[in-house]
Amino acid sequence: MAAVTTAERPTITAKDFQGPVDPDWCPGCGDFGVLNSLKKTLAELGKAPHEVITVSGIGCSSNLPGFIHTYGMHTLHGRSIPVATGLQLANHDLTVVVTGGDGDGYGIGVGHLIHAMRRNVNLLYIVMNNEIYGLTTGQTSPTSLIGMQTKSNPEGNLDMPLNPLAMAISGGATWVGRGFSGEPKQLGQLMKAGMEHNGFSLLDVFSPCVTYNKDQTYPFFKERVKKLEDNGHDPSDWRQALEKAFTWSDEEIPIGLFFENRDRPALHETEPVLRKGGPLALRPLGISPKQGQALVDKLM
Amino acid sequence: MAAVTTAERPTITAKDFQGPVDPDWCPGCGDFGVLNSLKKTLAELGKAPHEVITVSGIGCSSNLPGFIHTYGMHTLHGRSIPVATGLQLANHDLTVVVTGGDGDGYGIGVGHLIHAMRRNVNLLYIVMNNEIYGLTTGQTSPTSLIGMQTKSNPEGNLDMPLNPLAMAISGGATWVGRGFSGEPKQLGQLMKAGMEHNGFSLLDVFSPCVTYNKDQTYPFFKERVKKLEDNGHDPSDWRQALEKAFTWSDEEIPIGLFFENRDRPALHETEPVLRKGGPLALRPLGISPKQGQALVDKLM
Amino acid sequence: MSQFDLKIAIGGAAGQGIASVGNILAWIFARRGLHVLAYNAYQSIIRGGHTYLTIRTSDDPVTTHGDTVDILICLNQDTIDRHLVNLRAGSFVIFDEDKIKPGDVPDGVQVCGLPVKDLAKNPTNKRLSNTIATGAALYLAGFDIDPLVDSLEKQFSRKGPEVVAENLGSAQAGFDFAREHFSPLAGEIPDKRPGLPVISGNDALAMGGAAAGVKFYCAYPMSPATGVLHWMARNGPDLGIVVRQVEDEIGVITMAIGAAHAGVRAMCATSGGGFALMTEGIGFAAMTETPIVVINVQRAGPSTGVPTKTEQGDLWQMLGASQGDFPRIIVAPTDIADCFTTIPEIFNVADKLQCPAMVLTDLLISEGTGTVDPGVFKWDQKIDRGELITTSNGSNGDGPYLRYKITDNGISPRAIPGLDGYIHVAASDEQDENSILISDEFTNPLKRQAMVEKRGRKMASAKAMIPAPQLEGSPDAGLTLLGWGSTKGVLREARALLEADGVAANHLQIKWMVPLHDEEIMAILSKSKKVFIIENNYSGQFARYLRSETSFMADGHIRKYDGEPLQPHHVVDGVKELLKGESTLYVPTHEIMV
Amino acid sequence: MSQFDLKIAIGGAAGQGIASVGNILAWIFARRGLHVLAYNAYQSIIRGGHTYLTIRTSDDPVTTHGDTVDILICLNQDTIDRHLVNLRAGSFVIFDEDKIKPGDVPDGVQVCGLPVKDLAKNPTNKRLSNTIATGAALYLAGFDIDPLVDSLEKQFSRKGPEVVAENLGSAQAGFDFAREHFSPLAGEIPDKRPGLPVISGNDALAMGGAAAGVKFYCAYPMSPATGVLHWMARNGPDLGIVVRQVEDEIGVITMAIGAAHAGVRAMCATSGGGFALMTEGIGFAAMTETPIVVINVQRAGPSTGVPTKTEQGDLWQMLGASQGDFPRIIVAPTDIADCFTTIPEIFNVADKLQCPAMVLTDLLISEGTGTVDPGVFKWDQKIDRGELITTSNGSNGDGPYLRYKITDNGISPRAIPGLDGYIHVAASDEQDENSILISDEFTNPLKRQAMVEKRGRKMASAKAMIPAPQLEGSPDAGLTLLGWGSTKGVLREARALLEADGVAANHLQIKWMVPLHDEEIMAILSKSKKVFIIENNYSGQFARYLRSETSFMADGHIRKYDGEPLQPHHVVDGVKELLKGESTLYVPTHEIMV
Ligand SMILES: Cc1ncc(C[n+]2csc(CCOP(=O)(O)OP(=O)(O)O)c2C)c(N)n1
Ligand SMILES: Cc1ncc(C[n+]2csc(CCOP(=O)(O)OP(=O)(O)O)c2C)c(N)n1
Ligand code: SF4
Ligand code: SF4
Ligand SMILES: [Mg+2]
Ligand SMILES: [Mg+2]
Repeated sequence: MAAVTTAERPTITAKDFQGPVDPDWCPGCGDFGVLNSLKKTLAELGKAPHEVITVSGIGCSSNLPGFIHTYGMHTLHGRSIPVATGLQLANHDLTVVVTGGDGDGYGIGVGHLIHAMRRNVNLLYIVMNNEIYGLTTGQTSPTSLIGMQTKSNPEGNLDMPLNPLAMAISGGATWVGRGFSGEPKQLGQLMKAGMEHNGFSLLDVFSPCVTYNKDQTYPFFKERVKKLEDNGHDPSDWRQALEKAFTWSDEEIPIGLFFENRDRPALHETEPVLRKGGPLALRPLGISPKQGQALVDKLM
Repeated sequence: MAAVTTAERPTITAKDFQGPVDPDWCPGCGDFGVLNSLKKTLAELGKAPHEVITVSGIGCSSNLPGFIHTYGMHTLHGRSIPVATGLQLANHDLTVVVTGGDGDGYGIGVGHLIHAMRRNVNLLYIVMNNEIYGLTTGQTSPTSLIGMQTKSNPEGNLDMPLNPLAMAISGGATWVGRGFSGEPKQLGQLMKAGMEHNGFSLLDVFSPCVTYNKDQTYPFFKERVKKLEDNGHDPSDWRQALEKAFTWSDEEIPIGLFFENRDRPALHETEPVLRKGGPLALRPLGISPKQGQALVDKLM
Repeated sequence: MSQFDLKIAIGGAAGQGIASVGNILAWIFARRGLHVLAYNAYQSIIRGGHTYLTIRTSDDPVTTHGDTVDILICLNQDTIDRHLVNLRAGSFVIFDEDKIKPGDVPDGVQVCGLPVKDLAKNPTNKRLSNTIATGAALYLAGFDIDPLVDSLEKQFSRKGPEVVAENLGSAQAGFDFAREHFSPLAGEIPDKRPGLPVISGNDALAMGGAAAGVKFYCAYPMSPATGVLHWMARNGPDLGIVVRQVEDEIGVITMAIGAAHAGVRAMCATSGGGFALMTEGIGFAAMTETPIVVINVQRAGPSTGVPTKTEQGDLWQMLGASQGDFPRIIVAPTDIADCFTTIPEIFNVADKLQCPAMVLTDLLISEGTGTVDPGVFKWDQKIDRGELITTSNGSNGDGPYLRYKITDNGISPRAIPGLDGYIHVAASDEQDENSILISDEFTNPLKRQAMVEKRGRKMASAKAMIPAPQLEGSPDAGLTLLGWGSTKGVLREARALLEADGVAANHLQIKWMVPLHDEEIMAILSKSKKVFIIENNYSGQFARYLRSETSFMADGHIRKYDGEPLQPHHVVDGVKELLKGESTLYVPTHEIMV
Repeated sequence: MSQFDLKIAIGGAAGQGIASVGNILAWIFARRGLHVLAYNAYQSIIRGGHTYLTIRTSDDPVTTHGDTVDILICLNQDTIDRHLVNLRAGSFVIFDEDKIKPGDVPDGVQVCGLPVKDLAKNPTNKRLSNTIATGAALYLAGFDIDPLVDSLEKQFSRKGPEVVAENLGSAQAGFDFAREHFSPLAGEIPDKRPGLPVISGNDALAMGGAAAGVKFYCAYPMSPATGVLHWMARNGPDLGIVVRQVEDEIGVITMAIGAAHAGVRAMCATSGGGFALMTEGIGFAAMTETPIVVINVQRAGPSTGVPTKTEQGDLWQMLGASQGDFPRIIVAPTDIADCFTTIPEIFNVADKLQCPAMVLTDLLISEGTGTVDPGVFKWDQKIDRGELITTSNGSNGDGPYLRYKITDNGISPRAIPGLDGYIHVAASDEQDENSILISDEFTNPLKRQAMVEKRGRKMASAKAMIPAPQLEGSPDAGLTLLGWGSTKGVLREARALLEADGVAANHLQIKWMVPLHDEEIMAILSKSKKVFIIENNYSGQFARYLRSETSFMADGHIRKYDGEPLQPHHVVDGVKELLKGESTLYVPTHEIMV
């Protein structure tokens, strides 16, 4: 990989991240806003497309890697996080952005998420949370509210919704934010901060499904979201962050940076093999005959 | 199932729950204390052995159903919770007690746990938390502390431990407690309260592995545990509960009932088919020709 | 073959209302007592892309969507660009001439451009163009307008009289325009009233579950199996079926096993990827001897593959699901009606053998929609739960209850939890007759061997529980078309076409895959000079499996793995090609660009 | 067969230090340059129960733990009760006569009760009884005490001189007691110094990984595969191998795939139940064309089964893992040394074919321990990464980079992420050459067909990459013993025993399961009048698979599925029984109660 310093680089714009095909999302889908903000943010950070890899699961939102010009891995439903962990540990020079949906990340994939947060893998995880399963045409998701009627719950959902921010903050994530695709400026700022954070960053994004979710719509959020930064929230205050994570009312649904812990090193900085030396993927293969002989000697 | 009222019953004692074989746990294993308390508690509650089913995953702790005289299901590693959910919904007259280990429940099985708590399935889940994988001879578990040396981490564990109580309290569990197998009286009281609670009860138990965990030993806990009830803790106070869940120091590791919410109905009380009528397993099979014809008519 | 055989195709983008045009037509045909089959070639996209629905109707049962199209309705330019070339002389193409240009028209195809702007009764309602086209199509097909009027009234009545009026007026305008410019397709349309029910394979599976006495259904959404969940969610509460959406497929199967262990009949459905996650659970059900029915609706793999396309690519996954040797049942329903019938059948086998039972179907019949003989829907099914103990005798008379009692046929009486006198533990570990583990302290090779054999013996009685496959056509035809599962219809039609072309053939379709009636099958095949195996996959999964059981090697293979189903002419062409003896494999090329 | 062939068994409860006695003996034998093989029949229990370790040593390579025992060391009453009956005349039984009563002693067995209380140099150290027994055993085996002294000094030196002294004294006391009361086994003990390395199959797999250039190893603990994780965790940091314990097996395989996609060689190991959870990931690797090596160390199933017992029961799980058709490699190493050798071999194949590759081994050889020829450990392995692009050319010269380029051999150059000029997306959905999905908007049956065929073509070159199986013994023997994987040693020894009994046989052992050298195998088998297939499972998984590929039906089968490995006499007895022609299946009974 040629070492190009930022100074020598041609200026990078959002256009450089223009994907090979236009998104096939429904017109008006919240995911467009996320994609646009992501392209802008990467350009702002001066990343070259080949330095970035977007990793996703399966779902409408998880189709994102196909719509952006970066490396990409479009994995299995619910498995983006372990795949991205393997990628990041094998090449910690890459900027790893994981994108997916609420079903993918908080439903089938929630076990991996819990453990990845504990490990503080250095990546930004953007969850396009539309409180519904979009791609499978509208079933209850783990973030669907109680009473919501969907194809899998025509009589209304009975299960308490999962609170991803509270889960992350109490589960040890070192960076936790929430955006809204109807607030692109703040969304971009959050993406930027999340990518700059050294460790696991969870960015939950209200990204309305205009086709299947008739409850949590753009107007629903427009009326309710309040920016944390407008209300003097201190993201280093863990208790306050948790308090805000539980705030959900017709008057206020907070968005912004909830919590940040800058003190914990990322996994690749503590892992014995990775803490010294460059990306694993670029190291020479195999072990030396001397090392090998030492292993055999131990067997005698 | 013959309806026997408690009055007619012969007195039940812990002996009635004596299992067919003696536990093959290592002498001194914390799990003995859990088993004894469980047998006593069931007797105290006047349960007849056939009214109870113990469900487990795989692990030393998960061998418990083989050592107690109740119905039992010894399932797959990490899958006790969904199996128990199916059992409970299919027969909500059964007393369902799930027993397992920290690896089983907080590692491979944590996704199911998160979702079961949201659903408020009526069962008591006892996790014998020894901060280690016992049955597989001593690897790091999700509750192993940072720096702990195990066979899978000879250089010391790098991952932040999972905090099961905080996860449960912030994740919507309606009853959350922690016991210690070295405090059998309180442990019994907690089991009783957990079984009496109508909804999902998570009881984390410090149950030392005397063979593989040389860090979190009996003396380690004996010196540190403090009973919540001795310090005026109010389990209905959600914030205080969370505060206590994060308390872990050489001076205080709290045990007792952390949190309880009596207001939420259990899943079988809201589920449309179950909220009226007896256990599903005892209802007649099939649908009536009239119902069937109505379904066919809809297709014309 | 029947006299009356009409094929209509409708193409457009997702979100343009194609399904609704298809539903109206299907309802009209079915109400007249005609048989209908519809197949939708769609994409994993909510709006846009290309969707192509084929609907075929006849007075004879329709078993495939056929080879040709009589009337093509194009809702966008893309459709006409893709499909016009495949039309043959005498057929019609219908489209909105204000928006769509037909380009080169094959000889003899009648071009029916509709001046939609002029014909639409309300210019702001874009969907009226579909109604106009439907009216025109109906005229061209030789129908009168009345059933369309009924259908539109039914469909739009809750939207108010204005909407009804503008739809009726537009339908009439389309109908009249066609009448003024064209003469309809020749031939009398039979009237076979009363009507027939129309259903999808997924709905039939779900209804079969209701008939079988399923009381617990749980699932995680996955195309093309989601329809079963939707039916269950809609109807479960009324029918006393608990329906739960679970967090993943591992949770699904283990929850279903828990419910089954408690004594209810439990079912779940998924597709290949979800089934992969369930495989550990299949072994768990086998070891605890819990009867459970799992449906795998196959789609084109590997991995996420092509989620909206069909394939028969999961047979080996089902054969090999989970570690170790254990009894399992695998059945592949052969058409939509059979989806219903199979479920009560397999539940009885599963209950009697106390083992996991799997239904292997595919997108073709699960998402296909068609009429079925109403007699198929039997609600007084024989429910045989085998040796199930559901009432307590206070305490078990003859000594201690042995859950895994070693018996001659391998079947041990199964008591549900909650009964006095039958306490036992069901474990995923190897256990003794009395359900004490022999994996830990009490390992014992002799007991272990006995338990493996006990479970294995259950399969000995399995074959007698299910019917052997039956040959269709003359045993002396000399050539056998051999298929399995969903391809029954296409092979049946291909055989008829071949015979019309002077190629004699008979046809054997396998439904019960495990156990396989190897002897009966070999007795049939040994009478044929040539056997061709036709399947919807790349590697010949059935051919390989059949060979593993019988050593049988077919003389030729027709395999298709492009995501689209086999059409009759693919088989006919393949058979003729293979008969030349130059190769043993024929892979048809799908001509329709969907 | 060799002159010197000594078999010692040690039995007791878990936690009594059996492994440590075994290790001392193995070290002593190996240091003398003798070959050693040890097999531990243990239970899934940390303390208590019954553990029975067999250790065999010879100047010839030892490939099975044999049929008989020369010296039985009993650490508890249970052991003598179980195993004394199986001793034959001339053998010794050693035990603490203060605690253990021998009961009925078979004729000719020499009873060596040790007065441990008197002989122990420190009455509070309970483990000294093991040391005393080891001393006695060594005398009876015909060794002198020196190597035991060395070994004990080495083992106890860090516990201080007192512990060393009491161990040495006790060992000497045991040795002397035996000398005073018994004459040792006859025969000269060869001296073949320098010594040989002793290793378990699991450690050999891990070391093979290091030699192959594995840089990322992740796993979830599962018996009997955990040893690989432990070796990696111990040695990884020094060798530059990142080792991660993951939350479950789904995380394991997907994490390994992520790392492999980034460009490192990644490996993981599990057992059947964990592999079941990995199957969806296998298909994902296939679709993204990511090379990955997954080891399945089989144990007795189904389900949790008997975690500490061996079986060859997962072949069909591996064959059928994941939905759809795709290229896969499956290899079954044939002995401990082969565990090492196989890993670099299969990584080269996986890298060249860009597909999932699976190693199918079992508890027998993975947890078995033995000496191997030190020449096996090659550290200058040829590492062939196939068409892998790891450096950037700034921008890809000849047009856009096509990750899934359609080529004649199906192999498309693979660029690792991070390179300028090679941007692409690897998807689990079906994709076009340029990695744009054809599962959504751009579905296209022709492209789909082409991609399936492209992947499928990779298998065409696979066979040439791996060696065909070789027959051992005379091609004209008339009888072939056919086995696969771990049973090589026992079949080899059985063949020798049969020949000694006048039954001529040759032996074919299959290592590479997929692809299978069907033609080469059939060429060999067609020369035999009779072929018997021997495997460690109930249903004849290999026999069925071989038949699916070749139509071949063996003349007889020997199958064992009680959790314990086949012993040579089981095969010998089975062959003789089958040769009578009265039945085609022989199931040996395991005589040793472990
Ligand atoms: C193992 C498995 N199970 C189920 C599916 C089907 N599936 C695809 S996407 C999806 C849910 C999508 O919901 P979400 O993650 O919220 O994404 P959205 O479409 O709403 O953006 C499901 C269930 C699958 N692909 N794989
Ligand atoms: C799918 C699967 N993976 C791995 C295992 C192996 N395994 C058995 S128990 C266990 C961990 C036990 O740890 P824990 O749950 O904490 O129980 P403990 O033994 O400590 O009581 C593991 C990894 C398994 N049985 N199944
Ligand atoms: S279905 Fe919903 S989530 Fe999917 S693309 Fe359409 S609007 Fe977006
Ligand atoms: S290994 Fe640990 S957890 Fe298991 S029985 Fe022994 S002490 Fe208990
Ligand atoms: Mg969603
Ligand atoms: Mg544990």
